[in-house]
Amino acid sequence: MGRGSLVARILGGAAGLLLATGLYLGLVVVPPDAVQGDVQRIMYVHVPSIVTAYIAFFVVFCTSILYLWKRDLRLDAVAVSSAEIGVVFTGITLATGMIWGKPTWGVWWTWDARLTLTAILFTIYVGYLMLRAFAEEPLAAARYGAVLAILGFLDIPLNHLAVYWWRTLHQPSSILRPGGPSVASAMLLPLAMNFAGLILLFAYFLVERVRLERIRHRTAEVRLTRGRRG
Amino acid sequence: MGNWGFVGLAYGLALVALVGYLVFLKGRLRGAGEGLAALERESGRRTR
Amino acid sequence: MKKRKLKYLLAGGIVVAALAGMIYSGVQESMVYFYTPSELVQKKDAVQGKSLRVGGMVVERSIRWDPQTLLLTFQLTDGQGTVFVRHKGTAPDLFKEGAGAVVEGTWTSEGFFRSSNIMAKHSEEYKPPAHPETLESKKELFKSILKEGKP
Amino acid sequence: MLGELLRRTWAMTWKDVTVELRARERINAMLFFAALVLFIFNFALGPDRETLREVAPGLLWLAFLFTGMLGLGRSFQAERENECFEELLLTPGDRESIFFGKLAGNILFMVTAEALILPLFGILYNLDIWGLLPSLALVAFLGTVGFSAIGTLLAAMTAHLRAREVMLPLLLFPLTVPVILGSVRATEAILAGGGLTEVSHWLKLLGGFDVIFLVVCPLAFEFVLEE
Repeated sequence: MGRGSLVARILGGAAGLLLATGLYLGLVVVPPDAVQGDVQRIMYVHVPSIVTAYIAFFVVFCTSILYLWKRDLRLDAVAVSSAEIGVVFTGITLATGMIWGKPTWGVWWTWDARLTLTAILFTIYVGYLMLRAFAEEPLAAARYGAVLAILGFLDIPLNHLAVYWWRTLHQPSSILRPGGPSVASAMLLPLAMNFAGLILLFAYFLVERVRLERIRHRTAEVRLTRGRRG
Repeated sequence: MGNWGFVGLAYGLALVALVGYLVFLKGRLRGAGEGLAALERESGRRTR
Repeated sequence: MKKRKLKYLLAGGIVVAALAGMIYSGVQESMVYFYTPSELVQKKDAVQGKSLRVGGMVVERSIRWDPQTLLLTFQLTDGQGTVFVRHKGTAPDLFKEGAGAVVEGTWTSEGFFRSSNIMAKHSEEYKPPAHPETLESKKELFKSILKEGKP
Repeated sequence: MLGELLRRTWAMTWKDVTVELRARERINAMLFFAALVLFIFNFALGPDRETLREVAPGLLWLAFLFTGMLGLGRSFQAERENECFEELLLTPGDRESIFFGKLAGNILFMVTAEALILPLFGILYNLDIWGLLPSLALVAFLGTVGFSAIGTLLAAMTAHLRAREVMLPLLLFPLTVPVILGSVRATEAILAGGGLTEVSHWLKLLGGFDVIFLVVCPLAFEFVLEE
């Protein structure tokens, strides 16, 4: 049980390779930004990690709906695993964003729309994990978790609307926007590399985390049958 | 702190978080795996 | 079971309709996310005393800062109109002359804008320093900032 | 079908209200807590009326929300303590009526508390809100509906958890940020002298949130309650 499956090892290896290349490109090869200088290199970790976090939470959303429909605990295992990894990536985004904000905006934190939204997202999914930890029986944990995940994901566009009407300071998206990316093409390469690397890393974490959940289910099963017999 | 200081801090934190999570995950996997193995051995003995 | 499916479909429809309605009315409102200085000068009396936002470029050499009273005054312009702004407190680091800024506050009867919040903006453009910053590029930046608030 | 739903909802609400009228545990706790919060704000802020005017909308909503949360936390208390969640489930008909019944009760309690807080706030802090009461009441009601809809769902969910006193606010506040933000901003604009047209986009937003929560929460409730 110590080492992962072949798929997991391939995923992990590929992720490591891509990330190493991406880091080298982003930190050494690519020139610094015209306005911000070298600080802008934080972008190569900040942007891919938030996109990965969003993908993770989308996976939670989909598997939660499927769980309530099919009632297959394997779907729930994917949901809780993906949520945990998503929280890690959101945490990285918040931390790197703060470190990027200090030299450019002059503050570690400001209650700007995007920052606020990301902080809310973080708290919702930390709450999700705590909810599951505090539930007394596994089936209730799965059900409550699924309901909360769906509610939380639907809440994102609502938060978006409310907060954007409130105020916005964060520059608009550089990659996903009409008229193509506004990032110089040389800078897109390390960004893409790190992006692919983090997604593969997410997949690797997910496979391993789901395996952990499977072991836990199996343990509970063995305990149950033993209890019945003895 | 210069520009590179901030870059270093950001990349350092990200690295610590990812590697930390990996170690944490592997630790839990090992613990759960050993627990299950012990349990299965025990219950196997009992049935026999 | 059929009734249940109908229920979900209906619920989904209502949610989508509500979202669409909010976004639609939101788009209308966000057109006035902030006013430009010339607009503000034009409709002076109509907006007096109401809380609103003004966005523009900080006029060169217009910033005055009194550390004793924490009073910050400067001018915002969009090339046509100019607005005097008084702000009590500090401004973000990226706030500087010749850069874009959006201020929140009220237009007073004394003919200046009392700001309660200053927001500095930087653009979403990232590029290597091949082209040194020129007046032209600054104008472009300002245009891109304005575009967001008022299409 | 709608009439039946309304009838069951009414029965559920009536049950909660009569139980409450007999013991008055929940509403007394809420009203005392609300008065206490207003009292404490005074020490936290000092006598400066200028600062007070600026933070008044936020304070008002803090008082509303904390008081409301106190009530929500107890909304499934009776069922949990007397082990009659199962009986609740045996109620014939759709689960929606249970949700709407509980929700109506929660809104009623929270609105009662707000009806005390609002004038008390005006008196204690010398704010001239009397002419603004109708528009403030509208905003308060819209905010309360959205907050209670999610709150009722989460209260049912956390009723069975360990550490439920912590978990309810922890889950409730992040999810209700849109409603809180909308309510506070609208209140702010009204207190600053803006009419209802001034805050119309916040009201539209609040109304939209309310509709969405009122549709989604009862459906989700079904999955929370099943056993």
